Amino acid sequence: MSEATPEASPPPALPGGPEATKRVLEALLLSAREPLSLLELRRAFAESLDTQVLRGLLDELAGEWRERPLELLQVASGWRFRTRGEYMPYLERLKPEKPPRYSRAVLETLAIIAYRQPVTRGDIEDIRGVGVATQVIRVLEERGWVDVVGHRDTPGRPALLATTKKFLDDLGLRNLSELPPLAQLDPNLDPADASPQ
Amino acid sequence: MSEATPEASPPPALPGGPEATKRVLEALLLSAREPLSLLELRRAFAESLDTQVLRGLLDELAGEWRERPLELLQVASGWRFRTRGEYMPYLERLKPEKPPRYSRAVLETLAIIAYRQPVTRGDIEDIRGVGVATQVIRVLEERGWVDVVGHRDTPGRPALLATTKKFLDDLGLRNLSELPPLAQLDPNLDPADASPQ
Amino acid sequence: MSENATIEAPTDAAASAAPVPLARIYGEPLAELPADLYVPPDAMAVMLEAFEGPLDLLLYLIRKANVNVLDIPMALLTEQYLVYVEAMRAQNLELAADYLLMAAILIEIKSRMLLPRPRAVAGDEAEDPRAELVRRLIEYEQMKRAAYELNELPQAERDFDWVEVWVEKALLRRLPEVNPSDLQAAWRAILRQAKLHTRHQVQREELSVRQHMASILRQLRVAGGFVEFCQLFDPGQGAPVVVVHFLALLELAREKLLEMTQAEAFAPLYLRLCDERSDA
Repeated sequence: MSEATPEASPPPALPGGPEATKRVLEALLLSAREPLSLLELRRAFAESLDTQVLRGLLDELAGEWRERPLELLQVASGWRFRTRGEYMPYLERLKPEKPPRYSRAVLETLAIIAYRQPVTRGDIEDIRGVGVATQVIRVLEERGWVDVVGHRDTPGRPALLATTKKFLDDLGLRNLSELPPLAQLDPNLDPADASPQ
Repeated sequence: MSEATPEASPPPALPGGPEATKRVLEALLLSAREPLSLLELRRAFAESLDTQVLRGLLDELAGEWRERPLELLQVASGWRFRTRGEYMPYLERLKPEKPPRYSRAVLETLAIIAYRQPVTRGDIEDIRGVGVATQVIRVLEERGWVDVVGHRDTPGRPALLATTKKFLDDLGLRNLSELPPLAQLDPNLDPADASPQ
Repeated sequence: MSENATIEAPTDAAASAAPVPLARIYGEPLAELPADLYVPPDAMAVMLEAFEGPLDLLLYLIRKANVNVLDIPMALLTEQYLVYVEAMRAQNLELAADYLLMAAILIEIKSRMLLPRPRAVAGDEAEDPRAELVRRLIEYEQMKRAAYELNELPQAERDFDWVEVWVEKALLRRLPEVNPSDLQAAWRAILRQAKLHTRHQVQREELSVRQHMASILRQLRVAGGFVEFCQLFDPGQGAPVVVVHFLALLELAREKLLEMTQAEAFAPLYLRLCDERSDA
């Protein structure tokens, strides 16, 4: 490399104004594999960027992308770009096979943990009315969506399960209250509407 | 995009005009984990896009990004977005480890494989005048830049090494003929040029 | 490293006046260590390790002497090469067989140069004994420079990063996809089956309490043992968050997941996980 090694140079002064800073943020967020927290973004600028300024620029950047194929999102562990849902059919066509789906048992268990956390396996069994296989919970734990947050002080000290930050990130949620509300459920709903797809 | 399950729908008609098509291309290219070939891009549009039209739109798209922090590049396996060099100092601050810098032994071995392929380890040793450590070739194989493409039909059937598409991709090249031309030896070189670096 | 080491063609007079050789290296007499060759031992070691092999060393000697690679003065190149090789040996550097093999080749070429060349038969020019060496030197130098040029090209991860924007559906990992509406649908299926409609209606407000319940449990788990009440609150998050956090604490206490203690009125309030009581 003919360029001076960047590691050796002192933290660069902020580049020319907020526009240039936004371009740097764009480069960082578009090439990152994980959401970037404010802390990490400030580190990329060698701490030379004020958190409030940074927040403001991220909001502006999100606004600039509003009409574009990606959206800049704030998720639990930071900021990340995401490809908008309407482009999925094109992306899916690039893949020869369809992605697998979770069984009904896994989805229902996940729903119970998400909406009723913290819950024990016994709670899940009570709600579902059937036993829950260890494998079902292991699938969710291995995916990093569910973990043990404590034990209930009852005989057997059963583990209390809750959803993780990764669960929120992967579903594009900032917090649990962004889950679809389960307000008035009409038991006579159109069956097609509620059947698992 | 409607709410109907997109996987089940027939190939969508071309979206509204070239602008919308470019947005789809942008979404595809920004979110792909590998360069996308014209073939793959056409597949994403369910073959409804003419190759010439596609090529033209890709050129336009590359033009639209000319002043932005990413560039759309055509490499050996297709098209892909990459960050521009001037943003690397910021990106590097977030990297847990420094990118690899290769030793002269690795670089010279790579050059010989690139310019003289397919070659055996013995050929490389003949040209360099020294033994080639197994580790040197392993570094190149693990990077995915070099692989075994066959065996020479001589005693011991030594493996024939060649560079991969990923090697060209990672150096931003479309094919081997874009490698820097081999220098014609000038007998009266500046002596400084030949000193060990 | 010396800057002006050159291979100077000695005059016959100089040659005849040569004193008794200081040493013989691989059978070659070495009259004296060229003065410009003296390099402090440490620096020598560094320099010698910088060579990629005998061809690299030879190219260095040729370029440093500024002689034409197509017309190498073999006697002097051989002498200098041997001096370097001897220096390596003296430094106890592990001397690769490649260096010794090259020494033998140089000596052999040098001696063939001294023999009268056989007359060309049928107009063919007799091959220069140096031809093969020159061919190798040129090829190696070409590759050495190509390596330098390759390294100058922008390289992924070092000079740029590929862009791979997150796609929500875990398409690439081929993991099952779940989106919030799947959870809603699953919940509805459970309700339809278990007829628990009234008992398990879940509201947004309740969900945020549930998230705080999980995070308090995590916090207490990490802390281990008693934590002071105030430490669980971050007033910077604003009143609504603090209130939800407090509701979550009460709910945890009601579900007997945590225990609160206070030594006396107005004393600090302490909390711990109920399941840690036995460990404590």
